Amino acid sequence: MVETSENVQKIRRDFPIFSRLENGKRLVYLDSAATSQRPVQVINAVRRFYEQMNSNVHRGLYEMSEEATQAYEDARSNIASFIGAKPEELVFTRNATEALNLVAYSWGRANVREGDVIVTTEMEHHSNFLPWKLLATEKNAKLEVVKITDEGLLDEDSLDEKLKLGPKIVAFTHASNVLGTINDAKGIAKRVKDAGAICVLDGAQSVPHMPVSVKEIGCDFMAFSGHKMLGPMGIGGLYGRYELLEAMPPFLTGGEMIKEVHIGEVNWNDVPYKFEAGTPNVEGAIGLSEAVNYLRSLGMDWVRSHEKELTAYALSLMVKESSVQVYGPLDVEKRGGVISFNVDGVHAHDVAQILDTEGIAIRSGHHCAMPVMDRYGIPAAARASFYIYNDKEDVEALIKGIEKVKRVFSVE
Amino acid sequence: MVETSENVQKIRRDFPIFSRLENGKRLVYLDSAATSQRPVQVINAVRRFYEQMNSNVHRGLYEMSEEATQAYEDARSNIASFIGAKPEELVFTRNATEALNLVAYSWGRANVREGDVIVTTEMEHHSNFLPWKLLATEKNAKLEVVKITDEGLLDEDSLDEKLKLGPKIVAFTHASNVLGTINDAKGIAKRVKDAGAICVLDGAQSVPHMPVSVKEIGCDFMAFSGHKMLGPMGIGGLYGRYELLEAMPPFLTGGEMIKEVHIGEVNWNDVPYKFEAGTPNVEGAIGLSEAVNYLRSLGMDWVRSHEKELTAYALSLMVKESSVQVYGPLDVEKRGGVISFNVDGVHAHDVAQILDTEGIAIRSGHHCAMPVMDRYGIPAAARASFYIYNDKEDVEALIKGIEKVKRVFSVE
Amino acid sequence: MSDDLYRELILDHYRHPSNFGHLKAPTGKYRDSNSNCGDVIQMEVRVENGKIEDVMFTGVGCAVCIASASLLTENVKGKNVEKVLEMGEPDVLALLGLKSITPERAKCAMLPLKVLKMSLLQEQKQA
Amino acid sequence: MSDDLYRELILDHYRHPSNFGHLKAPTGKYRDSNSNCGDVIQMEVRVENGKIEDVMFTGVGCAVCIASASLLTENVKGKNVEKVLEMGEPDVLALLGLKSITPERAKCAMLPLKVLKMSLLQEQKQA
Ligand SMILES: Cc1ncc(COP(=O)(O)O)c(C=O)c1O
Ligand SMILES: Cc1ncc(COP(=O)(O)O)c(C=O)c1O
Repeated sequence: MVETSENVQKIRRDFPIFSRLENGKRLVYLDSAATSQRPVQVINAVRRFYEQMNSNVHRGLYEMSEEATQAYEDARSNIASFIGAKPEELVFTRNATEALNLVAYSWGRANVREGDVIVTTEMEHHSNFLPWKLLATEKNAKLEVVKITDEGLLDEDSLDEKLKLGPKIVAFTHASNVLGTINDAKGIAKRVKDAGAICVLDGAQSVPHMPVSVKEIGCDFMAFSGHKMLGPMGIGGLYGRYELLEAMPPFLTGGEMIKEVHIGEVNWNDVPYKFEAGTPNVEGAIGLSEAVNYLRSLGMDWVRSHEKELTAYALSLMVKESSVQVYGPLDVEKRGGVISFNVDGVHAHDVAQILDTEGIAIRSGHHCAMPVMDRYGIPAAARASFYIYNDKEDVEALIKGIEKVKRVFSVE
Repeated sequence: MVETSENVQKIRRDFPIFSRLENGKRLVYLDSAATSQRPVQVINAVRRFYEQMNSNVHRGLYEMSEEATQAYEDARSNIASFIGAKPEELVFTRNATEALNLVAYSWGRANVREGDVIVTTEMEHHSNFLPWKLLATEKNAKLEVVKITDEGLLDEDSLDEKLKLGPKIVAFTHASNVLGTINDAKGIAKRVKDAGAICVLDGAQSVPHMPVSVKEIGCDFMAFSGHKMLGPMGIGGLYGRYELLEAMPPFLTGGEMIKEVHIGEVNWNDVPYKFEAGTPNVEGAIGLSEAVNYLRSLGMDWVRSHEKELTAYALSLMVKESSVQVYGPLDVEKRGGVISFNVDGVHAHDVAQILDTEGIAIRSGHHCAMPVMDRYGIPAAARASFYIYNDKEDVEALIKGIEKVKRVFSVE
Repeated sequence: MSDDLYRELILDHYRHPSNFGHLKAPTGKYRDSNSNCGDVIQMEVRVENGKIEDVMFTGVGCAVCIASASLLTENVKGKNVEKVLEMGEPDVLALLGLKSITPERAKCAMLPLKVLKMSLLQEQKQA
Repeated sequence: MSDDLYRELILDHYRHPSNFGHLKAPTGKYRDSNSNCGDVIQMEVRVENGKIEDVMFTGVGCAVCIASASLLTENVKGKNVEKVLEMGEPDVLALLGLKSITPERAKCAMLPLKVLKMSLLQEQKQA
């Protein structure tokens, strides 16, 4: 306990944002599921790039451009190894959303035919729902949606039923950004593969928070975002199994992604460059690589267990409040550090706004997951989410903030 | 003359990169057409964002997130006004390449039919060529390519001929990244509109270097990249005429770009958010806005005239060398500060490599414009390009470097 | 500022909104939502001779949004359509008794007026 | 380092490459290019009994690329196919008389070996 808090104090010193006051109070940042904060190591890595070797990659023969290219490719290798992939299996994208769209556009358009089945789940972020919905509409394919249980777990029977339809693609999230639910990615991936489908994993909420290896999981594609894992905005990644990437048509076209273009004829570049059209976000990749180093130095096992501890503590306090509804599983083995809740008779916006007056930053709304909201029949929820720089004091501040909400709205 | 050089000295002090030594020599950076350098003002704006208000936009009610949202939207207004557009007509993209692909995927897929004609030119960067080629292939439409003259200008007769075919789309570059040619965007746009086509302008090489107003030009779409105009990598923009953006289907789908998603039904968000799926590159937009402020403080008229002066000086020296072939128009009224050349019997790589030993950074290769290379029957060219931080000394260093190339390869 | 938002006026109208429900014979009707927040408002109006004879709303939203809808419907009853189409953020803030509002919360406060205007425009189109 | 690249050996082979041209009856043939630089190399080989009987190349490229192709074709004539398939960057650098090379230039230097190997593999597939 004490040990943890000292660790967190040490970590916080690496994050300049925590010297900011929020509404005149110490910043209690409980919105890392939306975007994380950046440590000084990442900020400096980006600045160093600007100041020392800023130049375009892959095309320059001068020293500085060679350095930039090297740094960019080193970043790729480093980030790839962090998720258990080979460098050539990691395509840099803007964010998880673009990564998922890439799969839907490139693999999807090339492989899905009329009448085919695409499976996603009720638990998905819009980014892992809409690309499949559009693909299905365009191809006259069927979109099937796996149900979730009242507890907030994927419904096993519903999954089985959908797999029996012989789907082409099954897309599901590793960890839910609303319910916190952590799905058994490895187990599901195996069932998906056995059913003969391509398995697409949304790792946006898992890669930042626990050890994740695509090789171990056995998925075909995985998307993630840098800004949720201490990295810069504007950079994310798509893991794709090499054979699949090889066989796929390109998505965006332009500079960098071709070998030869003549007016009549085009030869695409090798994987992964085939999917990186135009000048990439080099500084973003370098910043994300530094973020990965930071996480590695903490150890992803520590990250997971630290968040588990905070989540357990928060849940134990929140379930005591009869006027507070908490969504998602209560067992911390099955969930990550994302807690969505509502206070009876108070809209989530108002919860967030009142917490802000106490310096506590949480999110409210539908969290880009309206199907989940529909499932629970609520228009919105407040959401607190934890990361490496949070501690029990933050949890206690949250609970006190909720008391204030109840006072203002005279909730019993 | 002297005035200019003092200006440049002052400008250079804002760019930390110029304290770098390249191969032990003062860095002579002549590769801004690939990517520009960043002034300390931009670097600091990005760092300030990280340190003071880093949070996700549009979804947070707490103070910091409101600040980030405000800064992001202020950046949009500022950059939009810089190109003569309204804020809601500016979609943030990763780069010019993504912007052009967005038009080809969204407007193109919705409007181009079998047998339609799409026009582009021999002068284009692959980013303004391949998206149209793919669209044409997919839709069984015809891709027609406007020729260029030996001098490196768009061939007026060829353009007329293509316009007579009644094209749906005409895509052309404002300024060539190989030949330096500046096209009369306004005049061509008028002819394109008169022919009933949609006019797509590639502003990647014009927006950084001269005053550009989409309203004045009258194009329907324009693409540009932040990293070529003192801004960060990973951020660029698409201008689109409001009515067109309104009517277009979305391109990438996911968070931020919808109003409501239920399993059966989706309502898209308003323009421009409809086209910005997922977490945007907020810090990139803020950095680019600062870059725009920097350019504005110099004045785009000054930027253009400064580069004109350098280009005229460089051309006057280079045409004297009989063993040096320069491509593109020689009249500086018709061209920007990009000079592609070859030294007889020496491959462009070797030119670049030898210049690097003198601390001079130029680019060599096909510059992602292979059709231009084909047009002149050359496999590659060396390219020097100027920007605000270059001066006559840099031009002289280039000429001296070329002398060394000739010595090493014993060129007469 | 934020604490201001939760004064009695707003809380009262949130807990007990006026004109909440449906109209018998609306001449115009419109529904819209705020992206990224889940506020949804529907307005139903009955216009006669260019005057708002009656107006009711339904929806879900935060205190600011619901209070704004409640106060707005009270305010516009009997008003000329033209007058209502001219209303803007200052008018809504005045109704709510607020001096200023942050951009995100402004979206909540302004949704009812936006939807009301659309319902009036629809009404006119049909007429 | 860069100045090293332009020593006489490389410049000589660039100006007067060996084995430049086409083979009469190639058993294997392959062409590839470096993205983003414009180097193109085509190799034509005649393999008999697992041995490279003859090899010629055509293409355009920088001094390093052309010299590498020239020195490589000289070196592999008469060699066993297996031996050639085992060659790598150190072998090419040794042929060029270079101790090290930057990654971008390595692509130029290695293109001929890459293309040669592909022409051999193609040969084997057909056999
Ligand atoms: C004329 C032109 N168009 C488009 C592009 C593509 O820009 P980006 O790589 O930033 O997408 C470039 C950049 O090289 C260019 O010069
Ligand atoms: C589960 C999940 N998937 C996908 C995304 C999309 O991430 P991004 O906005 O970075 O593309 C998010 C982010 O909110 C998420 O939580």
